[in-house]
Amino acid sequence: MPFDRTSLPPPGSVLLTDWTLAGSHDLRRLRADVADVLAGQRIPAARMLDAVPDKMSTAASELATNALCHGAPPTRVSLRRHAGAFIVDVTDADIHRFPVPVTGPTDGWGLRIVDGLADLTGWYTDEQVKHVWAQFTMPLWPLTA
Amino acid sequence: MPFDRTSLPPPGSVLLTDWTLAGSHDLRRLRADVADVLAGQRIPAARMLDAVPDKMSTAASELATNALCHGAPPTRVSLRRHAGAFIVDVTDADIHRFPVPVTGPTDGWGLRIVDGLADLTGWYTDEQVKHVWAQFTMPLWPLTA
Amino acid sequence: MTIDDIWSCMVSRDGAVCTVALAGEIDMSVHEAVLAVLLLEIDASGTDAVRVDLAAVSFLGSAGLRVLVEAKQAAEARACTFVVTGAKGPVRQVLEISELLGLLTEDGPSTSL
Amino acid sequence: MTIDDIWSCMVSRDGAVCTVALAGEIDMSVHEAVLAVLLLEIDASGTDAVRVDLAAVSFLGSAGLRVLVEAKQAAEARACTFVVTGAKGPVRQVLEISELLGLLTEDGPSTSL
Ligand SMILES: Nc1ncnc2c1ncn2[C@@H]1O[C@H](COP(=O)(O)OP(=O)(O)O)[C@@H](O)[C@H]1O
Ligand SMILES: Nc1ncnc2c1ncn2[C@@H]1O[C@H](COP(=O)(O)OP(=O)(O)O)[C@@H](O)[C@H]1O
Repeated sequence: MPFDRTSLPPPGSVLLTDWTLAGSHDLRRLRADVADVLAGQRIPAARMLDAVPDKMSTAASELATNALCHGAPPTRVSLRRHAGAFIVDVTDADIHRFPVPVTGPTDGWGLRIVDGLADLTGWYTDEQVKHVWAQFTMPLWPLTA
Repeated sequence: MPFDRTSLPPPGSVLLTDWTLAGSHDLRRLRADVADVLAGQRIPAARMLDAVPDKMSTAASELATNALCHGAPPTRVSLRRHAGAFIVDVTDADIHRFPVPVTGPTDGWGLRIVDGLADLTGWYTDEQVKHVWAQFTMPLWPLTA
Repeated sequence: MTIDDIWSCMVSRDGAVCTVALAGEIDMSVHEAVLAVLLLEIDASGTDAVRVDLAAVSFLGSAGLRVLVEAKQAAEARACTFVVTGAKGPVRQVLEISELLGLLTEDGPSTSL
Repeated sequence: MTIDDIWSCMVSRDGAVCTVALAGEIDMSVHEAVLAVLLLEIDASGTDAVRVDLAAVSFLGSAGLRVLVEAKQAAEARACTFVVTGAKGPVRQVLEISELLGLLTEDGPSTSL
Protein backbone atom coordinates (compact mmCIF):
# COMPACT_ATOMS: atom_id res chain seq x y z
CA MET A 1 0.00 0.00 0.00
CA PRO A 2 1.43 3.40 -0.94
CA PHE A 3 2.48 5.84 1.78
CA ASP A 4 2.56 2.94 4.25
CA ARG A 5 6.35 2.91 4.66
CA THR A 6 9.29 5.16 3.90
CA SER A 7 10.64 5.23 0.36
CA LEU A 8 12.95 7.54 -1.54
CA PRO A 9 12.15 9.15 -4.87
CA PRO A 10 14.34 8.13 -7.81
CA PRO A 11 17.82 9.74 -7.49
CA GLY A 12 19.25 12.27 -9.91
CA SER A 13 16.22 14.52 -10.39
CA VAL A 14 16.70 18.22 -11.18
CA LEU A 15 15.00 21.04 -9.26
CA LEU A 16 12.71 23.20 -11.42
CA THR A 17 11.12 25.56 -8.91
CA ASP A 18 10.22 25.73 -5.26
CA TRP A 19 7.76 27.63 -3.09
CA THR A 20 7.39 28.30 0.64
CA LEU A 21 3.78 28.44 1.86
CA ALA A 22 2.71 30.65 4.78
CA GLY A 23 -0.83 29.31 5.06
CA SER A 24 -3.84 27.87 3.34
CA HIS A 25 -4.44 31.08 1.38
CA ASP A 26 -1.28 30.25 -0.60
CA LEU A 27 -2.64 26.94 -1.92
CA ARG A 28 -4.50 28.60 -4.75
CA ARG A 29 -1.43 30.33 -6.10
CA LEU A 30 0.58 27.10 -5.69
CA ARG A 31 -1.89 25.18 -7.85
CA ALA A 32 -1.75 27.80 -10.60
CA ASP A 33 2.06 28.03 -10.47
CA VAL A 34 2.61 24.27 -10.61
CA ALA A 35 0.44 23.98 -13.72
CA ASP A 36 2.22 26.98 -15.30
CA VAL A 37 5.73 25.66 -14.68
CA LEU A 38 4.81 22.30 -16.17
CA ALA A 39 3.14 23.86 -19.18
CA GLY A 40 6.40 25.71 -19.89
CA GLN A 41 8.59 22.58 -19.91
CA ARG A 42 10.21 21.11 -22.99
CA ILE A 43 8.65 17.69 -23.57
CA PRO A 44 10.56 14.77 -25.15
CA ALA A 45 9.23 13.99 -28.63
CA ALA A 46 7.99 10.54 -27.63
CA ARG A 47 5.96 11.85 -24.69
CA MET A 48 3.08 14.20 -23.97
CA LEU A 49 2.13 16.30 -20.95
CA ASP A 50 -1.51 15.20 -21.15
CA ALA A 51 -3.26 15.64 -17.79
CA VAL A 52 0.02 15.82 -15.82
CA PRO A 53 -0.26 19.56 -15.00
CA ASP A 54 -3.81 19.18 -13.61
CA LYS A 55 -2.89 16.06 -11.68
CA MET A 56 0.31 17.50 -10.21
CA SER A 57 -1.36 20.74 -9.31
CA THR A 58 -3.95 18.78 -7.33
CA ALA A 59 -1.33 16.50 -5.77
CA ALA A 60 0.89 19.44 -4.76
CA SER A 61 -2.12 21.12 -3.18
CA GLU A 62 -3.05 17.98 -1.24
CA LEU A 63 0.47 17.30 0.04
CA ALA A 64 0.88 20.95 1.01
CA THR A 65 -2.51 20.89 2.75
CA ASN A 66 -1.29 17.93 4.81
CA ALA A 67 1.96 19.67 5.68
CA LEU A 68 0.00 22.74 6.80
CA CYS A 69 -2.56 20.71 8.78
CA HIS A 70 -0.57 17.83 10.19
CA GLY A 71 3.11 18.85 9.91
CA ALA A 72 5.21 21.74 11.22
CA PRO A 73 6.32 24.90 9.39
CA PRO A 74 7.96 25.79 7.12
CA THR A 75 5.99 24.13 4.34
CA ARG A 76 8.12 23.93 1.20
CA VAL A 77 7.04 22.55 -2.14
CA SER A 78 9.50 21.68 -4.88
CA LEU A 79 8.90 20.56 -8.40
CA ARG A 80 11.61 18.32 -9.85
CA ARG A 81 12.22 16.69 -13.20
CA HIS A 82 13.53 13.21 -13.76
CA ALA A 83 13.81 11.90 -17.34
CA GLY A 84 10.25 11.37 -18.58
CA ALA A 85 8.68 12.21 -15.23
CA PHE A 86 8.06 15.07 -12.79
CA ILE A 87 8.21 14.83 -9.02
CA VAL A 88 6.47 17.03 -6.49
CA ASP A 89 8.18 16.95 -3.09
CA VAL A 90 6.68 18.65 -0.03
CA THR A 91 8.70 19.09 3.14
CA ASP A 92 7.70 20.10 6.64
CA ALA A 93 9.67 20.23 9.88
CA ASP A 94 7.85 17.49 11.81
CA ILE A 95 10.03 14.36 11.57
CA HIS A 96 8.06 12.42 14.18
CA ARG A 97 4.62 12.36 12.57
CA PHE A 98 4.17 11.09 9.04
CA PRO A 99 1.62 10.03 6.45
CA VAL A 100 -0.75 7.31 7.64
CA PRO A 101 -3.24 5.83 5.17
CA VAL A 102 -6.71 6.32 6.64
CA THR A 103 -9.96 4.95 5.22
CA GLY A 104 -12.86 6.60 6.98
CA PRO A 105 -15.84 8.10 5.20
CA THR A 106 -14.79 11.67 6.03
CA ASP A 107 -11.00 11.38 6.60
CA GLY A 108 -8.03 10.24 4.61
CA TRP A 109 -9.05 11.63 1.23
CA GLY A 110 -5.82 13.58 0.77
CA LEU A 111 -3.45 10.63 0.49
CA ARG A 112 -6.03 8.59 -1.42
CA ILE A 113 -6.35 11.33 -4.04
CA VAL A 114 -2.57 11.62 -4.42
CA ASP A 115 -2.22 7.85 -4.67
CA GLY A 116 -4.93 7.70 -7.29
CA LEU A 117 -3.40 10.44 -9.43
CA ALA A 118 0.33 9.64 -9.18
CA ASP A 119 2.41 6.82 -10.63
CA LEU A 120 4.64 6.52 -7.58
CA THR A 121 4.42 8.01 -4.09
CA GLY A 122 6.41 7.88 -0.87
CA TRP A 123 7.85 9.66 2.10
CA TYR A 124 11.09 9.76 4.12
CA THR A 125 12.82 11.95 6.66
CA ASP A 126 16.30 13.38 6.85
CA GLU A 127 17.69 15.06 9.95
CA GLN A 128 15.76 18.30 9.55
CA VAL A 129 12.62 17.65 7.59
CA LYS A 130 10.14 15.10 6.38
CA HIS A 131 9.61 14.72 2.64
CA VAL A 132 6.37 13.48 1.11
CA TRP A 133 6.55 13.07 -2.64
CA ALA A 134 4.66 11.90 -5.69
CA GLN A 135 5.93 11.12 -9.19
CA PHE A 136 4.04 11.59 -12.46
CA THR A 137 5.27 10.03 -15.68
CA MET A 138 4.49 11.79 -18.93
CA PRO A 139 2.55 9.31 -21.08
CA LEU A 140 4.17 8.05 -24.31
CA TRP A 141 2.43 8.89 -27.58
CA PRO A 142 0.56 5.85 -28.84
CA LEU A 143 2.53 4.14 -31.65
CA THR A 144 0.89 4.86 -35.00
CA ALA A 145 0.49 1.91 -37.35
CA MET B 1 -41.83 55.16 23.12
CA PRO B 2 -43.57 52.98 20.51
CA PHE B 3 -44.25 49.34 21.29
CA ASP B 4 -43.76 50.11 25.00
CA ARG B 5 -47.41 49.65 25.97
CA THR B 6 -50.55 48.15 24.49
CA SER B 7 -52.51 50.17 21.96
CA LEU B 8 -55.24 49.40 19.48
CA PRO B 9 -55.12 50.22 15.78
CA PRO B 10 -57.73 52.71 14.51
CA PRO B 11 -61.18 51.08 14.37
CA GLY B 12 -63.14 50.45 11.20
CA SER B 13 -60.38 49.14 8.93
CA VAL B 14 -61.19 46.69 6.13
CA LEU B 15 -59.37 43.39 5.59
CA LEU B 16 -57.62 43.16 2.22
CA THR B 17 -55.75 39.82 2.43
CA ASP B 18 -54.25 37.50 4.99
CA TRP B 19 -51.57 34.83 5.07
CA THR B 20 -50.62 32.03 7.47
CA LEU B 21 -46.87 31.38 7.71
CA ALA B 22 -45.44 27.93 8.43
CA GLY B 23 -41.84 29.00 8.86
CA SER B 24 -39.08 31.38 7.90
CA HIS B 25 -39.02 30.09 4.33
CA ASP B 26 -42.43 31.76 3.85
CA LEU B 27 -41.11 35.26 4.60
CA ARG B 28 -39.85 35.79 1.10
CA ARG B 29 -43.22 35.08 -0.47
CA LEU B 30 -44.92 37.25 2.16
CA ARG B 31 -42.76 40.24 1.24
CA ALA B 32 -43.51 39.85 -2.47
CA ASP B 33 -47.25 39.35 -1.85
CA VAL B 34 -47.61 42.38 0.45
CA ALA B 35 -45.98 44.64 -2.14
CA ASP B 36 -48.18 43.14 -4.90
CA VAL B 37 -51.45 43.59 -3.02
CA LEU B 38 -50.59 47.22 -2.25
CA ALA B 39 -49.57 47.94 -5.83
CA GLY B 40 -53.01 46.72 -6.95
CA GLN B 41 -54.97 49.08 -4.66
CA ARG B 42 -57.01 52.03 -5.85
CA ILE B 43 -55.36 55.16 -4.46
CA PRO B 44 -57.34 58.32 -3.56
CA ALA B 45 -56.58 61.16 -6.00
CA ALA B 46 -54.98 63.33 -3.32
CA ARG B 47 -52.56 60.62 -2.21
CA MET B 48 -49.74 58.48 -3.60
CA LEU B 49 -48.41 55.03 -2.73
CA ASP B 50 -44.80 56.24 -2.85
CA ALA B 51 -42.54 53.93 -0.81
CA VAL B 52 -45.44 52.38 1.16
CA PRO B 53 -45.25 48.94 -0.54
CA ASP B 54 -41.50 48.60 0.15
CA LYS B 55 -41.88 49.82 3.72
CA MET B 56 -44.87 47.60 4.51
CA SER B 57 -43.28 44.59 2.93
CA THR B 58 -40.26 45.09 5.22
CA ALA B 59 -42.44 45.77 8.27
CA ALA B 60 -44.63 42.71 7.62
CA SER B 61 -41.50 40.59 7.29
CA GLU B 62 -40.06 41.93 10.56
CA LEU B 63 -43.26 41.48 12.57
CA ALA B 64 -43.72 37.97 11.15
CA THR B 65 -40.09 37.15 11.96
CA ASN B 66 -40.77 38.16 15.56
CA ALA B 67 -43.92 36.06 15.72
CA LEU B 68 -41.97 33.06 14.37
CA CYS B 69 -39.00 33.61 16.71
CA HIS B 70 -40.56 34.91 19.89
CA GLY B 71 -44.27 34.04 19.68
CA ALA B 72 -46.29 30.84 19.28
CA PRO B 73 -47.88 29.41 16.12
CA PRO B 74 -49.94 29.99 14.12
CA THR B 75 -48.36 33.13 12.65
CA ARG B 76 -50.99 35.09 10.70
CA VAL B 77 -50.42 38.30 8.79
CA SER B 78 -53.25 40.50 7.62
CA LEU B 79 -53.19 43.58 5.49
CA ARG B 80 -55.98 46.08 6.22
CA ARG B 81 -57.05 49.39 4.74
CA HIS B 82 -58.23 52.39 6.68
CA ALA B 83 -59.04 55.61 4.77
CA GLY B 84 -55.72 56.99 3.53
CA ALA B 85 -53.65 54.36 5.31
CA PHE B 86 -52.79 50.66 5.33
CA ILE B 87 -52.28 48.52 8.41
CA VAL B 88 -50.26 45.34 8.72
CA ASP B 89 -51.36 43.21 11.68
CA VAL B 90 -49.47 40.09 12.73
CA THR B 91 -50.92 37.68 15.26
CA ASP B 92 -49.43 34.80 17.16
CA ALA B 93 -50.82 32.60 19.94
CA ASP B 94 -48.53 33.68 22.77
CA ILE B 95 -50.52 36.16 24.86
CA HIS B 96 -48.03 36.20 27.74
CA ARG B 97 -44.90 37.44 25.95
CA PHE B 98 -45.02 40.64 23.95
CA PRO B 99 -42.88 43.21 22.14
CA VAL B 100 -40.18 44.77 24.31
CA PRO B 101 -38.08 47.60 22.89
CA VAL B 102 -34.43 46.52 23.14
CA THR B 103 -31.41 48.67 22.34
CA GLY B 104 -28.35 46.46 22.21
CA PRO B 105 -25.79 46.56 19.41
CA THR B 106 -26.91 43.18 18.04
CA ASP B 107 -30.51 42.83 19.27
CA GLY B 108 -33.70 44.75 18.96
CA TRP B 109 -33.37 45.80 15.32
CA GLY B 110 -36.72 44.34 14.32
CA LEU B 111 -38.96 46.71 16.33
CA ARG B 112 -36.62 49.63 15.68
CA ILE B 113 -36.90 49.10 11.91
CA VAL B 114 -40.71 48.87 12.07
CA ASP B 115 -40.88 51.98 14.26
CA GLY B 116 -38.63 53.85 11.86
CA LEU B 117 -40.67 52.92 8.79
CA ALA B 118 -44.25 53.18 10.13
CA ASP B 119 -46.37 56.15 11.10
CA LEU B 120 -48.03 54.39 14.02
CA THR B 121 -47.31 51.09 15.74
CA GLY B 122 -48.73 49.11 18.64
CA TRP B 123 -49.73 45.78 20.09
CA TYR B 124 -52.58 44.30 22.14
CA THR B 125 -53.97 40.92 23.07
CA ASP B 126 -57.45 39.47 22.95
CA GLU B 127 -58.38 36.18 24.57
CA GLN B 128 -56.75 33.97 21.90
CA VAL B 129 -53.96 35.85 20.25
CA LYS B 130 -51.57 38.75 20.46
CA HIS B 131 -51.66 41.38 17.71
CA VAL B 132 -48.65 43.47 16.74
CA TRP B 133 -49.46 46.09 14.12
CA ALA B 134 -48.04 49.00 12.16
CA GLN B 135 -49.85 51.67 10.16
CA PHE B 136 -48.58 53.42 7.03
CA THR B 137 -50.24 56.56 5.71
CA MET B 138 -50.13 57.21 1.98
CA PRO B 139 -48.45 60.59 1.54
CA LEU B 140 -50.51 63.47 0.09
CA TRP B 141 -49.40 64.90 -3.24
CA PRO B 142 -47.60 68.18 -2.68
CA LEU B 143 -49.92 71.14 -3.45
CA THR B 144 -48.97 72.70 -6.77
CA ALA B 145 -48.82 76.54 -6.89
CA MET C 1 -43.83 26.50 -8.24
CA THR C 2 -41.14 28.59 -9.84
CA ILE C 3 -37.44 28.60 -9.14
CA ASP C 4 -36.48 31.41 -6.80
CA ASP C 5 -32.96 32.70 -6.45
CA ILE C 6 -32.71 33.06 -2.69
CA TRP C 7 -29.30 34.47 -2.02
CA SER C 8 -25.72 34.19 -3.13
CA CYS C 9 -22.28 35.24 -2.08
CA MET C 10 -19.13 35.67 -4.11
CA VAL C 11 -15.81 35.82 -2.31
CA SER C 12 -12.87 37.47 -4.02
CA ARG C 13 -9.50 38.64 -2.82
CA ASP C 14 -7.12 41.45 -3.70
CA GLY C 15 -4.01 40.83 -1.65
CA ALA C 16 -5.06 40.98 2.01
CA VAL C 17 -8.46 42.54 1.21
CA CYS C 18 -11.32 40.09 0.93
CA THR C 19 -14.57 41.16 -0.72
CA VAL C 20 -17.79 39.28 -0.07
CA ALA C 21 -20.44 40.32 -2.59
CA LEU C 22 -23.87 39.32 -1.32
CA ALA C 23 -26.98 39.15 -3.46
CA GLY C 24 -30.68 38.46 -2.96
CA GLU C 25 -32.75 38.64 0.20
CA ILE C 26 -30.95 38.47 3.54
CA ASP C 27 -33.55 37.52 6.15
CA MET C 28 -33.69 35.17 9.14
CA SER C 29 -33.87 32.12 6.88
CA VAL C 30 -30.35 32.72 5.56
CA HIS C 31 -28.63 34.88 8.18
CA GLU C 32 -26.71 32.03 9.82
CA ALA C 33 -25.16 30.94 6.53
CA VAL C 34 -24.16 34.52 5.71
CA LEU C 35 -22.65 35.03 9.16
CA ALA C 36 -20.69 31.77 8.84
CA VAL C 37 -19.21 32.92 5.54
CA LEU C 38 -18.27 36.36 6.90
CA LEU C 39 -16.71 35.03 10.12
CA LEU C 40 -14.61 32.50 8.23
CA GLU C 41 -13.31 35.17 5.86
CA ILE C 42 -12.57 37.48 8.81
CA ASP C 43 -10.63 34.68 10.51
CA ALA C 44 -8.82 33.59 7.35
CA SER C 45 -5.05 33.70 7.47
CA GLY C 46 -3.78 36.51 5.27
CA THR C 47 -6.89 38.71 5.58
CA ASP C 48 -6.50 42.30 6.85
CA ALA C 49 -9.81 43.68 5.65
CA VAL C 50 -13.23 42.36 4.68
CA ARG C 51 -15.55 44.42 2.48
CA VAL C 52 -19.18 43.38 2.19
CA ASP C 53 -20.76 44.57 -1.03
CA LEU C 54 -24.55 44.93 -0.70
CA ALA C 55 -25.16 46.38 -4.17
CA ALA C 56 -27.09 43.30 -5.31
CA VAL C 57 -28.99 42.78 -2.04
CA SER C 58 -32.70 43.47 -2.50
CA PHE C 59 -33.82 42.93 1.10
CA LEU C 60 -31.93 43.33 4.35
CA GLY C 61 -33.96 42.82 7.53
CA SER C 62 -33.08 42.87 11.21
CA ALA C 63 -31.45 39.46 10.91
CA GLY C 64 -29.17 40.88 8.24
CA LEU C 65 -28.32 43.90 10.39
CA ARG C 66 -27.42 41.59 13.25
CA VAL C 67 -25.10 39.63 10.94
CA LEU C 68 -23.31 42.81 9.90
CA VAL C 69 -22.94 44.05 13.48
CA GLU C 70 -21.68 40.68 14.72
CA ALA C 71 -19.22 40.44 11.85
CA LYS C 72 -18.02 43.98 12.59
CA GLN C 73 -17.47 43.07 16.26
CA ALA C 74 -15.60 39.88 15.33
CA ALA C 75 -13.44 41.80 12.88
CA GLU C 76 -12.58 44.47 15.46
CA ALA C 77 -11.59 41.78 17.97
CA ARG C 78 -8.92 40.60 15.56
CA ALA C 79 -7.89 44.01 14.19
CA CYS C 80 -9.42 43.31 10.80
CA THR C 81 -11.07 46.21 8.98
CA PHE C 82 -14.74 45.57 8.19
CA VAL C 83 -16.72 47.83 5.92
CA VAL C 84 -20.03 47.64 4.10
CA THR C 85 -20.40 49.14 0.62
CA GLY C 86 -23.00 49.55 -2.11
CA ALA C 87 -26.18 49.70 0.00
CA LYS C 88 -28.97 51.41 -1.89
CA GLY C 89 -32.75 51.73 -1.98
CA PRO C 90 -34.62 49.90 0.80
CA VAL C 91 -31.39 48.30 2.06
CA ARG C 92 -29.81 51.70 2.57
CA GLN C 93 -33.01 52.95 4.21
CA VAL C 94 -32.87 50.12 6.77
CA LEU C 95 -29.23 51.01 7.55
CA GLU C 96 -30.22 54.66 7.93
CA ILE C 97 -33.21 53.99 10.18
CA SER C 98 -31.11 51.79 12.41
CA GLU C 99 -28.39 54.45 12.50
CA LEU C 100 -25.82 51.88 11.43
CA LEU C 101 -24.80 53.64 8.23
CA GLY C 102 -22.03 55.58 9.95
CA LEU C 103 -20.73 52.58 11.88
CA LEU C 104 -20.74 50.15 8.98
CA THR C 105 -20.00 52.18 5.87
CA GLU C 106 -17.29 54.59 4.84
CA ASP C 107 -19.60 57.32 3.57
CA GLY C 108 -21.34 57.93 6.89
CA PRO C 109 -24.87 59.03 7.67
CA SER C 110 -24.96 62.41 5.92
CA THR C 111 -23.79 61.38 2.46
CA SER C 112 -26.46 60.22 0.07
CA LEU C 113 -25.64 58.06 -2.94
CA MET D 1 -1.60 41.78 -6.92
CA THR D 2 -4.65 41.02 -9.01
CA ILE D 3 -8.18 40.38 -7.87
CA ASP D 4 -8.89 36.67 -7.61
CA ASP D 5 -12.38 35.23 -7.54
CA ILE D 6 -12.02 32.65 -4.80
CA TRP D 7 -15.35 30.91 -4.58
CA SER D 8 -19.04 31.61 -4.66
CA CYS D 9 -22.30 29.93 -3.89
CA MET D 10 -25.76 30.65 -5.20
CA VAL D 11 -28.74 29.25 -3.33
CA SER D 12 -32.03 28.82 -5.16
CA ARG D 13 -35.19 26.96 -4.37
CA ASP D 14 -37.86 25.16 -6.36
CA GLY D 15 -40.53 24.20 -3.87
CA ALA D 16 -38.88 21.90 -1.32
CA VAL D 17 -35.77 21.37 -3.46
CA CYS D 18 -32.85 23.64 -2.67
CA THR D 19 -30.00 23.99 -5.15
CA VAL D 20 -26.61 25.27 -4.05
CA ALA D 21 -24.48 26.14 -7.08
CA LEU D 22 -20.85 26.34 -6.07
CA ALA D 23 -18.14 27.97 -8.14
CA GLY D 24 -14.39 28.43 -7.95
CA GLU D 25 -11.81 26.49 -5.97
CA ILE D 26 -12.99 24.48 -2.98
CA ASP D 27 -9.95 23.78 -0.84
CA MET D 28 -9.18 23.82 2.89
CA SER D 29 -9.19 27.62 2.99
CA VAL D 30 -12.92 27.75 2.19
CA HIS D 31 -14.29 24.34 3.18
CA GLU D 32 -15.73 25.49 6.52
CA ALA D 33 -17.75 28.25 4.90
CA VAL D 34 -19.07 25.87 2.24
CA LEU D 35 -20.01 23.27 4.86
CA ALA D 36 -21.80 25.91 6.93
CA VAL D 37 -23.89 26.94 3.93
CA LEU D 38 -24.78 23.34 3.04
CA LEU D 39 -25.69 22.34 6.61
CA LEU D 40 -27.94 25.36 7.04
CA GLU D 41 -29.78 24.62 3.81
CA ILE D 42 -30.14 20.96 4.79
CA ASP D 43 -31.58 22.03 8.16
CA ALA D 44 -33.84 24.72 6.68
CA SER D 45 -37.53 24.34 7.35
CA GLY D 46 -39.31 23.38 4.16
CA THR D 47 -36.33 21.64 2.52
CA ASP D 48 -36.72 17.99 1.39
CA ALA D 49 -33.75 17.82 -0.95
CA VAL D 50 -30.47 19.66 -1.47
CA ARG D 51 -28.67 19.52 -4.83
CA VAL D 52 -25.09 20.73 -5.03
CA ASP D 53 -24.16 21.85 -8.52
CA LEU D 54 -20.40 21.58 -9.12
CA ALA D 55 -20.47 22.60 -12.80
CA ALA D 56 -18.58 25.83 -12.13
CA VAL D 57 -16.13 24.36 -9.60
CA SER D 58 -12.59 24.33 -11.00
CA PHE D 59 -10.86 22.61 -8.08
CA LEU D 60 -12.18 20.21 -5.48
CA GLY D 61 -9.62 18.79 -3.07
CA SER D 62 -9.85 16.43 -0.13
CA ALA D 63 -11.32 19.21 2.02
CA GLY D 64 -14.10 19.60 -0.53
CA LEU D 65 -14.74 15.85 -0.57
CA ARG D 66 -15.01 15.87 3.19
CA VAL D 67 -17.57 18.70 3.01
CA LEU D 68 -19.70 16.72 0.56
CA VAL D 69 -19.53 13.53 2.64
CA GLU D 70 -20.35 15.35 5.88
CA ALA D 71 -23.24 17.16 4.22
CA LYS D 72 -24.51 13.84 2.83
CA GLN D 73 -24.38 12.28 6.31
CA ALA D 74 -26.18 15.25 7.87
CA ALA D 75 -28.84 15.10 5.16
CA GLU D 76 -29.40 11.38 5.68
CA ALA D 77 -29.78 11.91 9.41
CA ARG D 78 -32.76 14.14 8.74
CA ALA D 79 -34.19 12.23 5.77
CA CYS D 80 -33.24 14.95 3.33
CA THR D 81 -32.08 13.87 -0.13
CA PHE D 82 -28.58 15.08 -0.98
CA VAL D 83 -27.14 14.79 -4.44
CA VAL D 84 -24.17 16.24 -6.30
CA THR D 85 -24.50 17.21 -9.98
CA GLY D 86 -22.44 18.71 -12.77
CA ALA D 87 -18.95 17.49 -11.78
CA LYS D 88 -16.63 17.47 -14.75
CA GLY D 89 -12.94 17.49 -15.66
CA PRO D 90 -10.51 17.36 -12.70
CA VAL D 91 -13.39 17.66 -10.21
CA ARG D 92 -15.06 14.58 -11.63
CA GLN D 93 -11.72 12.76 -11.67
CA VAL D 94 -11.24 13.41 -7.95
CA LEU D 95 -14.74 12.03 -7.27
CA GLU D 96 -13.92 8.98 -9.38
CA ILE D 97 -10.56 8.30 -7.74
CA SER D 98 -12.11 8.56 -4.32
CA GLU D 99 -14.93 6.23 -5.41
CA LEU D 100 -17.50 8.76 -4.22
CA LEU D 101 -19.14 9.27 -7.59
CA GLY D 102 -21.68 6.51 -6.97
CA LEU D 103 -22.45 7.64 -3.43
CA LEU D 104 -22.81 11.33 -4.19
CA THR D 105 -24.17 11.59 -7.71
CA GLU D 106 -27.15 10.16 -9.52
CA ASP D 107 -25.26 8.93 -12.56
CA GLY D 108 -23.01 6.52 -10.66
CA PRO D 109 -19.49 5.37 -11.36
CA SER D 110 -19.94 3.76 -14.77
CA THR D 111 -21.66 6.62 -16.60
CA SER D 112 -19.41 9.17 -18.21
CA LEU D 113 -20.59 12.67 -19.04
N1 LIG E 1 2.77 16.04 6.28
C1 LIG E 1 2.25 15.27 7.25
N2 LIG E 1 2.72 15.35 8.52
C2 LIG E 1 2.20 14.58 9.49
N3 LIG E 1 1.21 13.71 9.32
C3 LIG E 1 0.68 13.59 8.08
C4 LIG E 1 1.17 14.35 6.98
N4 LIG E 1 0.46 14.01 5.88
C5 LIG E 1 -0.45 13.10 6.27
N5 LIG E 1 -0.32 12.83 7.59
C6 LIG E 1 -1.11 11.85 8.37
O1 LIG E 1 -1.80 11.02 7.48
C7 LIG E 1 -3.19 11.05 7.75
C8 LIG E 1 -3.98 10.90 6.47
O2 LIG E 1 -3.82 12.04 5.66
P1 LIG E 1 -4.89 12.38 4.55
O3 LIG E 1 -5.11 11.16 3.71
O4 LIG E 1 -4.45 13.59 3.83
O5 LIG E 1 -6.25 12.61 5.30
P2 LIG E 1 -6.74 13.68 6.39
O6 LIG E 1 -5.90 14.88 6.20
O7 LIG E 1 -8.16 13.83 6.05
O8 LIG E 1 -6.55 13.01 7.72
C9 LIG E 1 -3.43 12.33 8.49
O9 LIG E 1 -4.54 12.25 9.35
C10 LIG E 1 -2.14 12.51 9.27
O10 LIG E 1 -2.20 11.77 10.46
N1 LIG F 1 -44.41 38.53 18.55
C1 LIG F 1 -43.68 38.56 19.67
N2 LIG F 1 -43.92 37.70 20.69
C2 LIG F 1 -43.21 37.72 21.83
N3 LIG F 1 -42.19 38.60 22.04
C3 LIG F 1 -41.89 39.49 21.07
C4 LIG F 1 -42.61 39.53 19.84
N4 LIG F 1 -42.07 40.52 19.08
C5 LIG F 1 -41.05 41.05 19.78
N5 LIG F 1 -40.95 40.43 20.99
C6 LIG F 1 -39.98 40.77 22.06
O1 LIG F 1 -39.41 42.02 21.76
C7 LIG F 1 -37.99 41.93 21.72
C8 LIG F 1 -37.44 42.87 20.69
O2 LIG F 1 -37.78 42.46 19.38
P1 LIG F 1 -36.93 42.95 18.14
O3 LIG F 1 -36.78 44.42 18.22
O4 LIG F 1 -37.55 42.40 16.92
O5 LIG F 1 -35.47 42.37 18.35
P2 LIG F 1 -34.87 40.92 18.46
O6 LIG F 1 -35.80 40.00 17.71
O7 LIG F 1 -33.53 41.08 17.85
O8 LIG F 1 -34.79 40.61 19.93
C9 LIG F 1 -37.71 40.46 21.45
O9 LIG F 1 -36.46 40.09 21.99
C10 LIG F 1 -38.86 39.78 22.17
O10 LIG F 1 -38.56 39.63 23.53
